[in-house]
Amino acid sequence: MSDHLLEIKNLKITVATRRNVLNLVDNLTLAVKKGEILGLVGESGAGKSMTGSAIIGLIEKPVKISGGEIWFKGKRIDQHPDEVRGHEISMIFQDPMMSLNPLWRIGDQLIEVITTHMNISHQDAIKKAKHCLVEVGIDPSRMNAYPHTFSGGMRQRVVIALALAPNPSLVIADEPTTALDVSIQAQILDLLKQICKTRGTSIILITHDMAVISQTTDRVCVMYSGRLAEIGITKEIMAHPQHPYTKGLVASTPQIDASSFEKMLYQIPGSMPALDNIPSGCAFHPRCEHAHDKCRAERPEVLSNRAACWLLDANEGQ
Amino acid sequence: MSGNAMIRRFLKSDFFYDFTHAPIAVVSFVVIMVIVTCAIFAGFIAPTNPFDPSSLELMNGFTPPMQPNAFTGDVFLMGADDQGRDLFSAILYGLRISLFVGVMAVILAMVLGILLGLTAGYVGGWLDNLIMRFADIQMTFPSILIAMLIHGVARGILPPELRYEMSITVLIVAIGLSEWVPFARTVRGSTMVEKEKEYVAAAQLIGLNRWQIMVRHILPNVLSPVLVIATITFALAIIAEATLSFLGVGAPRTEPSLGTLIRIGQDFLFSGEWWILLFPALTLLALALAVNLFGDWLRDKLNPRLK
Amino acid sequence: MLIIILRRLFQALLVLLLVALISFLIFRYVGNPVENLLGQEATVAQRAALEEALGLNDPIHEQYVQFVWRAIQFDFGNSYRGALPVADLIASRLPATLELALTSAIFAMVFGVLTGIYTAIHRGSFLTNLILSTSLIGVSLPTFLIGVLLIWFFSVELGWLPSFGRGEVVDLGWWNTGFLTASGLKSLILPSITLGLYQMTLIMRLTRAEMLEVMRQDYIKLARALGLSPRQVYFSHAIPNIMIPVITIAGLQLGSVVAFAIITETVFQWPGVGLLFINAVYFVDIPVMSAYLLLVGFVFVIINLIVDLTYLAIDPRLRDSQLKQEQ
Amino acid sequence: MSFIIANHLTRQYDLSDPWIVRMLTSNKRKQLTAVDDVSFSIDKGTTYALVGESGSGKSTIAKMVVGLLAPSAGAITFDGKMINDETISKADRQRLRRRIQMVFQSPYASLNPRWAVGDILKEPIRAFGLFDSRADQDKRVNELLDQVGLSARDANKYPHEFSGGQRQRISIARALSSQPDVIICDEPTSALDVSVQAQVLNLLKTLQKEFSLTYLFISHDLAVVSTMANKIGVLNEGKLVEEAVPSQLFAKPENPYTKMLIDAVPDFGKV
Repeated sequence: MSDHLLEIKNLKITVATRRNVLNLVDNLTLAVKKGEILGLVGESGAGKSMTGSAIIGLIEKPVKISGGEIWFKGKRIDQHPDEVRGHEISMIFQDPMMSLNPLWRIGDQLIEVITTHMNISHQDAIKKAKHCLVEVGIDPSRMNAYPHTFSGGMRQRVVIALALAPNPSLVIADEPTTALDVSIQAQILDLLKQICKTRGTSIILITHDMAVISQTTDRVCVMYSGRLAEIGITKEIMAHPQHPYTKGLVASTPQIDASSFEKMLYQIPGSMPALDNIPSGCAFHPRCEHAHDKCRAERPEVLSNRAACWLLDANEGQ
Repeated sequence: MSGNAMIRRFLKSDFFYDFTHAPIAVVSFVVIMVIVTCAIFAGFIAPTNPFDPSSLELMNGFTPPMQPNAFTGDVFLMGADDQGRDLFSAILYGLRISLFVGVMAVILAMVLGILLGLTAGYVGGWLDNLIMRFADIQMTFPSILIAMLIHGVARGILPPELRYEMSITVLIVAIGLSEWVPFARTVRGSTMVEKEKEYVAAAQLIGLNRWQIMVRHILPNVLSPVLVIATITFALAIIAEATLSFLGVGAPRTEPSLGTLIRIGQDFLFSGEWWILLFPALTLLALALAVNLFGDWLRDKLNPRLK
Repeated sequence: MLIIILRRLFQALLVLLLVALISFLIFRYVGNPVENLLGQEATVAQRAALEEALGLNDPIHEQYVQFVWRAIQFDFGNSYRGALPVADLIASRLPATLELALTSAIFAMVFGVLTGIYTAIHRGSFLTNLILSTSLIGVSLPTFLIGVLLIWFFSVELGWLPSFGRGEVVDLGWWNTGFLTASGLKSLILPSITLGLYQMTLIMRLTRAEMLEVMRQDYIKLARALGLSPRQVYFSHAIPNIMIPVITIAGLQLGSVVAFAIITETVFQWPGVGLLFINAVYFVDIPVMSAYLLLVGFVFVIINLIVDLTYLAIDPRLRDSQLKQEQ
Repeated sequence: MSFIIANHLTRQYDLSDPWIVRMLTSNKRKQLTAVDDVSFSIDKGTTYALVGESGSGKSTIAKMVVGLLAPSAGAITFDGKMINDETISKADRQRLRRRIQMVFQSPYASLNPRWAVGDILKEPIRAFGLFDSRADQDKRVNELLDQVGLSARDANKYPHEFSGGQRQRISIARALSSQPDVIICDEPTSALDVSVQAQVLNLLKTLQKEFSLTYLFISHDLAVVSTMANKIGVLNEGKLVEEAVPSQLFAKPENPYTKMLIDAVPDFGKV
């Protein structure tokens, strides 16, 4: 187990509304290895961002972690996230236009983060800050510039530099390219891959885009209605998805394909269940064409270390 | 939709659920209702008619609450003022005037504010600039000053014999005109947000004109903040009425509003007749506080971000 | 940056001219200067002569220009009562109002911002709820009633503080101040609290709302995700970002303190311009009313200019005139 | 035969400072050209897609085609008639409007939250005077709901009771309610989840066949466009840099910008 940097065991995140308690994340178990990019993919309401916030301890009332454990480098951190936040685990967010304090020079924002987490002199902090900017591809002479003078893509680079400054071993990237144009998205994803490779930093990439996942991540975890649907090596999952939901996701993602406009896209019927109305048994069963009685009655476990689906059970039995 | 269905819908709504589960909201709502009912039925509840000079017995002047008067033996629940007027009755009748002025002033401010705000926000351009610059300037002058100015101007224009008769109308106009700005600003702000939304573009696509879009599509969507402001402005208007009456430019002494009663009471506070000030003041506080609490709850409810 | 300042100055000028127009219209049409100056027994010829002398027969826009020109030279005509020059009346009473307004403005600003930030940071705590509910009682009581109650408690019952007037005043020639004597300072306490309380509540609520709004921003989320301490998050990231809206509204509120002083001055018999105005309204003394209006407009414009300059100091985005093109 | 022709379409925005500031600083007038001399034509019953990143001017073109925005220069012809013609009569303009409708990007902002779905769908029917009696209007609403895969009961519900995908269906039903010939689809699925996106795209295709609709499809997503369009125009900073049928565009992009755009699209095949 030593190659596991982060382990989440049976994580449960709930929010109490006035009428009932909703499960945002329900019994999620997964692990992140050292130096890998793990994709967390799912549609809106799948609980992927919540999971990210839970790891870094940014869950706020009325949402709370009501069960499970989070272990980081052999230490349990769900009770004391402050000890690792920023220093060991860092996070970047979706909208780079809003992520930087508009009143501060970017250099000062970097230096603040560096001096907070590292016991070094101001001079060294400046050096370190410049180094970080170079690493993300920004001219260090722009240390004294204010955020509003940067474009969206450049701001996301600054945010990445901020996250990397204290040399964390895990960065959680929550939809880091969703607000950006495709051409910029490609650059930012390349930057993340490069950081993972050169620094050995593990990255959790949260996204709704299967294509981004397939191009960027080593392993992927597919979530549905706050639950784990399927987890495994990205290439294998893309080529041979086991869970019907993953299959549907892969098949319904449009591809550049000159001939495809003659055909209909594959479509998953229905829509994601509302949080206060999650179906019994497997949450996906009303939208699944293979669903049988057991799917309606019992919640599937993760089978073959891969997918939470009773169909796998049937396949194994054969 | 039929009225019944609307009511059922309302009873099932989150809004109603939250209301019944917020003790402060319920209590303040009940307090407002009780006060309003008392004011409306003052004629049945009040033991005397305080506006009728012939019913006043000067001997009853300064009778403390719940103590028989030394000369006449009359007992007053809340005491009597210098004229021998029953304070309890005076407060009930005074409430009527205060509430009437408050409601009418809010309606005036609201209509004016919605009209100007909607136009400024939707039409934009120089009209928007003109309206909002004017609002900016007016905002700098506290509403009391504006109201006094309007009052002063009205006194200058109206012939002296009409001043007295028109005093309530002048109060309403003065307070109403001084409180339209918050309505206009809010409505303009929401209108500018709403008009960029695509349902407005969809309405333009089917050839609706400006006014149809403003009234049918945008107006219903900018009303909920107006409700909050109306509530808070109502409290402000009652306080403004009291203040103006206190300053001597409001309701006349013969038909006193709450503010006039407090003004009378202030003269006697330092000589020991505390009840003449205290009871009207407490009534005013209870009413304004209840309205403010309800408005506060309403704001949190309709704008959950500010919780 | 220069452009912004110039533009602001230009707007300020427009505002002043507009206020001047309103006060001119009141001056010209509401009162009847001739009747007021001559009384009702004057002959037609006398009236005509005075109308001519006052320029009342000139075209209206020329009269307006004349009015503005005289106002620039601090000539607001004579008060109908006592026939003293309005400018002298106001000048003799302005120090009292300005000292009162300044004291209560500082009081309102300091306590308003502090409690606003406190109640936003410690959401739901006992003290927060106490402050918030007390403030609601504060806005539900008319200012004059608060003044009356303060007098009753601190002056009548306890006898600690004077109940009216400015106390001893030191005359500095062009200014008379109550700041320099013990009785002057003591006299300031109750009126300043009375005047500042309402503004304080408004500033507190605004600060709190802005603070809560800023705390929802992504850059605060990022600052927390980067492991900065709550102290750093609040003081170096959140609070600077609420300063612009807070200064804007606070500035406007403080501007209105001068005008709001009317009520407080009445309650405490404070010899300022507010009391002058109140009496002007009673006696329909139009020149005083219109001059007072101009004065309040002028204070507003000055405060607005200061507020705008503070923006530039706080927000780098506004210092860059290129910004607008980018967004 | 070209159904819609856009001829040298240009749209400029005036970003100049007010004149007084220009006088003081001797700055020149500034113009932002959002759409720069764009020409294209769409055949009846086909889908023409405009692709571009943010700021490419694609939404501005959409607005000009439906007549929400007037071009600074150039013209749009629809079925032989000029759109944005100031001289045409009110009745003619209304007739034109009926034939060109639009589906918007945001499933949340495009439906008036205070209106029941039935009323939302009836508004165009009434505005264009399509059915006079209430009964006929109700019947038409049910028919529309059925066409987009919703049920007749949904007419009494309000937009907030629907999911994003369902709202987009309502939006499509509203566009269909005036029986148009052309529908402008402005990023109709970019706010939707993938699984729902597929449903909406398929629905658009089905409806196109059924009613021989002509689509102008605006999108930033080349992958989505490739599944929808007969012809694709690539926009960059207001200019139409390349126009081709999909097979040609994806196989042999000629313009370097197009090439860069295609390369940047993440793709399962490139793992």
